[in-house]
Amino acid sequence: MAEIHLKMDAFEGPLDLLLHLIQKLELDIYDIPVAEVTEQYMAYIHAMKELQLDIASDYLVMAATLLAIKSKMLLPKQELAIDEEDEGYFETGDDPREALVEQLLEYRKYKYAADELKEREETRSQYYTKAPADLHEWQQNVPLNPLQLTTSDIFLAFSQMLHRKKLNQPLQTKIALQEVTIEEKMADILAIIRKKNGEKIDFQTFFEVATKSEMVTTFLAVLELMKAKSIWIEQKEVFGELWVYEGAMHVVE
Amino acid sequence: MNELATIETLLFVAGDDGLSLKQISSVLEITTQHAYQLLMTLQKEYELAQDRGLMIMEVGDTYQLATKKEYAEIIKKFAVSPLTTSLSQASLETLAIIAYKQPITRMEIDEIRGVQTTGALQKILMRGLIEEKGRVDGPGRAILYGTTKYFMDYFGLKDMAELPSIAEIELPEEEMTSDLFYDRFQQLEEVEAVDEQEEPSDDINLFNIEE
Amino acid sequence: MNELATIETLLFVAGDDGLSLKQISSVLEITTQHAYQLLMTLQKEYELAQDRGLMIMEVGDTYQLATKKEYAEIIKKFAVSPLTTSLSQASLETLAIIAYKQPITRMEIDEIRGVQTTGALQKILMRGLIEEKGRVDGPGRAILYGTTKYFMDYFGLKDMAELPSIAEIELPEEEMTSDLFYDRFQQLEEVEAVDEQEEPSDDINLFNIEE
Repeated sequence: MAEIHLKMDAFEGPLDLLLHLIQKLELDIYDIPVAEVTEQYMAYIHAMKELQLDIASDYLVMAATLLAIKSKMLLPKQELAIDEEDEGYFETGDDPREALVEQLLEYRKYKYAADELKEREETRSQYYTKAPADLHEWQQNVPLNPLQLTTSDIFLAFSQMLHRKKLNQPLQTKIALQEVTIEEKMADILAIIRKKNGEKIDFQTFFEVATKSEMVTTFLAVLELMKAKSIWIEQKEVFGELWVYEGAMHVVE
Repeated sequence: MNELATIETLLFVAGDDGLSLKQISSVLEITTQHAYQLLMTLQKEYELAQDRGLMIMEVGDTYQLATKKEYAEIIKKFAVSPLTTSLSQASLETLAIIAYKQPITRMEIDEIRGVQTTGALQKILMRGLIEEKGRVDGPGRAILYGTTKYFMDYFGLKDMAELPSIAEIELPEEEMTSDLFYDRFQQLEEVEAVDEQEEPSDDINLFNIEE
Repeated sequence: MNELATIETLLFVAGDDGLSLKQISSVLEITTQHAYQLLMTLQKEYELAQDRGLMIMEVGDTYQLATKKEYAEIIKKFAVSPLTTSLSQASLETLAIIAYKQPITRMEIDEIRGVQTTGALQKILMRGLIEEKGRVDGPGRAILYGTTKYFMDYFGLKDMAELPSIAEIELPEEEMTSDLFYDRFQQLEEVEAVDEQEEPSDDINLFNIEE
């Protein structure tokens, strides 16, 4: 099932899906009932799963975020220093939803702008233009204007070209670097662990990878999985073996 | 030789490269003000003449000849519009973000959209709607993207200030989005229904409803 | 909608391909006789109107829009105007490579620039800055390019050695790439180091390593 590669093309990503849910449920974007939205969001993800769609990792990351916010909101509030001017539940900085709401509002702006562009695209396509005429014939031996170019322009062009080439090179290594994203790595690691049916795995096994960048990615993926409480790691003694287990994090030492 | 006719021929020759006031003034050896006046006179003539199908369109700081809108239908019967392959939602969103936030890196775009943008970015780069505008100083030296002149032509913009203000939509605009979401949802449900009927289990490639 | 204007737009869109009477009659759903009459009316209108620079030209059994003969001189002027013919970055780079590495083939230029060069080469040939300097011996017999006497005169050079030296900025290929990997490595470590400082322990938002 994991092999099926298909995006949830109906939505442009988790933010789009969330906006849709907020709209559908007629919720206040500034005061999102996280429990409700999370439930709906997960229901949607499950529905996609039933359809055997490979759910893009971005959607899973958002699911984790929603769950994290939800659990934070369930925690008993410590002595809240409620600002008198602040009418909200919490001090603004304390609302675990704040970052998400901001992200949604920001994304919604560009979604609106994209709609505007779409309209303009349609309007513009009503006007037909023509390609420039071929003036080649006329352009034999066009002299340069005095001072249009100097030898420094020639030198500069050469050095700029070298510079550009140098900059373009990392682009290639960069693509290689992006071959494995943290999200993909997280999925890989989880898949390996799940196959073990609860048995522990040597931490090292994940690091038998080709490149340093992939190693870094793997390490970050492990950290993310711990953060998401999908795995936990045990080390019995200092410098001892690290063992990876599936499930919520226990004491890591 | 007539000045208006001259401008017409130059517009015709320049095609969708467009013609700037500076070019007109240098070729005709007149001031840019005069060039502008002539251009406006010609524009008005086109507009008023019933038996003319052409018009003058302003894109960026250049002018180009185009067919009048009311002839779009009939031309469509004959020619394929160069702009027929309309952009996907992902491409439009990416373009919108770049248009407002340029210069901007791919990572910043991803952050706003909440998804990876690589494919869409490549597409609009290939179509010449955006271009590299240098690199970020500092580690990584990520590529900065910005819109091109063709972007303005593609969306029929005289200048970038013509883009709608997005500051205003900080406030919820329910009606605006609701239709769209509803449409989207409808589409989805339709597709899902189709999927259930036609695709028993593994091949599920029906989801590209937008392309 | 006006029949003459329609024909004008169709001619405009058809461009150099031209438009046949049959095409006009089928798009407008009229007889070919009627199409012919309309075309002749339009032709006459163009001819008589002083402030029109366009005309209808018959080529084989098709008709196409063209500029009137009396405007040929001004178009020529436009064609060679510095605003129309300014040298692009690609042209400048190509010229620079030829200046420093002559005699050189187009393939070699492409290799150095890392992109195809065809159009740019044409442009600087047309400006008289470079010329063919014979052919490579052996299969393919590729053309070798070099700078012209006009190039020397224009830049006031007695000798090509008078060009600013590129010895210092030019590194051998391997050195350049290894340098590059080193840069990447450094970047990566820098990012890690920064992150380690700024993020004490639990927040693990290290996702930005790529930028």
